[in-house]
Amino acid sequence: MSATVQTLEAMERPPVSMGSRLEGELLEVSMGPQHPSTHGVFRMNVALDGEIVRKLKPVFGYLHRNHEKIGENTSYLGSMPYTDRLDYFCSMTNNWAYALSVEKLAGIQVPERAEYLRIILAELTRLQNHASLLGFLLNDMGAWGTPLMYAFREREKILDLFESLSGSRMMCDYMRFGGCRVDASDDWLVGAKKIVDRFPKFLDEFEELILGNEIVIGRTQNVGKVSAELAINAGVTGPMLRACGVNYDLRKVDGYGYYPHFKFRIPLGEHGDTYDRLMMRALEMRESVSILQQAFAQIQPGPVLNPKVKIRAFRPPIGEAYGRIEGPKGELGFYLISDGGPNPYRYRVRPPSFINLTILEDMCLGHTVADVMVILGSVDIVMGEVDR
Amino acid sequence: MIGSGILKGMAVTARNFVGSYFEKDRLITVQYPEERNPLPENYRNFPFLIYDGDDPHAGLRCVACKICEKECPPQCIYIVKSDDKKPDYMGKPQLYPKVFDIDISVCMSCQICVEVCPFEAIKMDKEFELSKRERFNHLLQRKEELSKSNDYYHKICPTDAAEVDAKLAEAAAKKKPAPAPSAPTPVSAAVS
Amino acid sequence: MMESLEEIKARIQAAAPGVKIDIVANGSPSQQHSLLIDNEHAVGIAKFLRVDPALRLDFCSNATGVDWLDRTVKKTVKVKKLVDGEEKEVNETIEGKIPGYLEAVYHLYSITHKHGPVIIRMRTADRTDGARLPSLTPIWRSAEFQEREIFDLYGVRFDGHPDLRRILMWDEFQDYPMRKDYREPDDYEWEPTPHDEVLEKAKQHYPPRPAEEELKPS
Amino acid sequence: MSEQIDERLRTELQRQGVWVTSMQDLYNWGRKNSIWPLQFGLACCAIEMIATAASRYDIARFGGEIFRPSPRQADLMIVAGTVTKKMAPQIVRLYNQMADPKYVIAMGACAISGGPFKQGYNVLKGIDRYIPVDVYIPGCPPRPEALLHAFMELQSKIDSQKLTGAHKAVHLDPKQPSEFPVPTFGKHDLEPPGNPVVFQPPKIER
Repeated sequence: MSATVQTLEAMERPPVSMGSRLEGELLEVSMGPQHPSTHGVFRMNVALDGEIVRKLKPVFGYLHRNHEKIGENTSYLGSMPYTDRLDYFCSMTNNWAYALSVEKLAGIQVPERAEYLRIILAELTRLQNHASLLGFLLNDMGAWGTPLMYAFREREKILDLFESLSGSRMMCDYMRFGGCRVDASDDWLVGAKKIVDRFPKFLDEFEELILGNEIVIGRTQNVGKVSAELAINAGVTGPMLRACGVNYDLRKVDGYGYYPHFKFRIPLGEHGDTYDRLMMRALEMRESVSILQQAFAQIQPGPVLNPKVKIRAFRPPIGEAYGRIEGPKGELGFYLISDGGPNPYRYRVRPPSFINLTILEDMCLGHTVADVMVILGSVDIVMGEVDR
Repeated sequence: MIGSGILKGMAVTARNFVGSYFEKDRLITVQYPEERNPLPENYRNFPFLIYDGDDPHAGLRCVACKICEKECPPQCIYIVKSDDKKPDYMGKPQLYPKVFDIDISVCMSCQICVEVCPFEAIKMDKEFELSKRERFNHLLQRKEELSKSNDYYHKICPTDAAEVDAKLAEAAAKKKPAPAPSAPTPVSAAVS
Repeated sequence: MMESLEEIKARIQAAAPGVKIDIVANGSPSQQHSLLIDNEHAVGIAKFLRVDPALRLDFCSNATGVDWLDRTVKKTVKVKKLVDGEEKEVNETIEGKIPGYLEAVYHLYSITHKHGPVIIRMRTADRTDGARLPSLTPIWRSAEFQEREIFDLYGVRFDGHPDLRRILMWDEFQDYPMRKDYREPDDYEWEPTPHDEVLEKAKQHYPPRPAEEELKPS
Repeated sequence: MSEQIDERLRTELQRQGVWVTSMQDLYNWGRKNSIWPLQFGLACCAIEMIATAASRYDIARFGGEIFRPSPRQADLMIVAGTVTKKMAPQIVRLYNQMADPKYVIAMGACAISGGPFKQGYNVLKGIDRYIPVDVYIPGCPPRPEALLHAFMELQSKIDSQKLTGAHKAVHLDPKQPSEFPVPTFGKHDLEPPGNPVVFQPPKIER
């Protein structure tokens, strides 16, 4: 399946001319760390020739809050609430990735109902992450407010679900090694199903609002193209990789959790440009809705936590493990080394949006400075995860 | 036709604008200070200490075991054990915290303290209107501010509180093989 | 299915004689063993892993540093000994010293064949400012920022890296904060709830907490 | 000055259709209902700040919907999220660039004290080490309602500010600094690690 890409002959932009009148006089501009469109405290040092980007160096570290060092000084359980704050849009998937790594490290089994709940929460997270990403992306393009308001309206509904299940809107701290902290009541599942069933209506409306818009098409098609070879070599993952036409989704490849029991398709792009990346999110939301509907139909009552796992004084055996899941932004991995003590000896997060930024310069070169914001928006970064 | 996409998008916004006068689904604004969203029962903000009965000192469930202080990931709990002992709900003499401080300017509401507490002594509160004009001292909650009655806990989390009461009563009944005639009453009262 | 690490090791050594590769066993249930490759031939080995048609490890997912300090490992071994004229099996603890090293770990996957991970590690015993390892960025560009991060936080210089600068901390910063022997600056001026390590640091700023009565068993 | 108007006289006049106010009340009323925040988010709390500005909580009901991208046009800085040592000089600089009268809300545990990350080597233990903060919101992150509550708290603070006299507002006192020194990046830490003019924690008796 591929992204339907509308091409409009009349709207096609002329090829960017490499020789402009101001050639030779490069203007160095520092965009960020305080900039309305940098999605947080991100900074780019851009060298401009007129309006054309000739060089772009990202500068990180403005939100480097020592997640890994703190993880090495905190118990295995104590790191769980910190993972919420990595990518603060997707605390549920962060929880899952960390729990998965610890489960690999210690060889822990997870009960079936917990696996279903994890999938439900991860896909809900994907829905709200992609919806708000599209809102932010349109914000960067100048559609100030409206799409973001619509996206946040839907996001609030999902956050209410998270809140009534886990107790917190954003920092859920919901998963535990060997399952989930609390069970979802039947009422919760019914309420969640209702919201998921109505989500496609929002998607129809949202797609009508933005995806046919000529300005959106004009500003995204053929902007920030990435070839599949470069994307693979640069370690790009998630929707950004699939927008280049590479079929690599960890839900299928690794088949972690109960994903092999679900039927869903992987949307693929063709051109690897910003429009494909945008479409990828819209199409993935449709697939997530279908996964959620299957999960609501299949989930059975049962325990949600493996009773053998100790909460306090949890000490996995000596060794190391690398666990990864398909987060909404890409491959989120946790690399843990245990020396047999109560704290991990090495606690490493493989942040998808940080590594996806490797090719930011390649994508932006030759485009105008206004396109940089759109390209950056389509990468879907969250600084909490980029800098950790 | 060029422009049709923009017109379609505008039709969507117009539909939402007009619809917001008729559909509750499109007009979602909560008029906050006057109108409030009901907080779900699981909602958590900052921890508080539970005491049974009316006296915050005599009924305090905390025995100053310091597990929460040790497990708290951001280390926002500070406990000093008492020198003397007082009877707990089962009549067993136990220590109590002489000092119990929680720095809510550090607390990250992870509720790990609740999870690890073996005495059901610490629970999560739902109070969130805690803005202060001064940080030092105002955001450091002392034992006196943290201690709240079991009735309060029943008010904010009825289901959980009933479960906890039943569990404690069961433990008390198990400890005393020949229960006093008055002992079973709180169990049924808590369950019903 | 992917070949075992022993087969990969044998094939690399057949392709390039003189290469030193050790298999680092992993005792945890994850069973993710790794290859310790020697620094001189690291780039060649990495290239082999990437282009070999059976492996095609074209995706370097994760690159990270690990700091191992000097450590003593205690092992219990059963030894036959003469005890009171009789030969008996006695448990004996042997203390082994492992000198410390800085390590770079790479997790490789193949997008073409959808297999992995193959984990490779490189080590250097040098803990000074001049600790060096070869850069694998020319093979996998995804290592570019991650190697910069290792340089920033662990102080390992990567030879052949196109743009090796500090990435997370500011340029004037001189320490390597993720090293286990790093001491952070003391700014614990207002610690209302200090204990453990924080208490030790806060002690310099205000009087320590009162001595506590030890809990007597009742 | 408002104390000088007799409250009964004022209501009587209002009943007659004459609206009487003092310069101070009018001035504070105008300012407190048009607080324009600086559009600048740092971390997790910024998302809750956006949620507050979005349609469900709608900060526009309090006159604060216009998030200005430039500090020159903003009255209020909502420090929403972890302030790292690398970011702290920029925040102080932004604060210095804001025009008086200016207010600061420290939103969330990280902005107040470093919060859960305060043990980190790159995390500033509270933005009030360098700039004065008017309202602190505990929580990690605080709910949007909590931010609205803090906003109302700030409005009541503005409302109570005096234009003249010994207790007049800080920004009207020419002797009070409105800009604070920007820390520089040092070899191991920020230099200086705090501004003693602003940061005066009490001694704890433990």
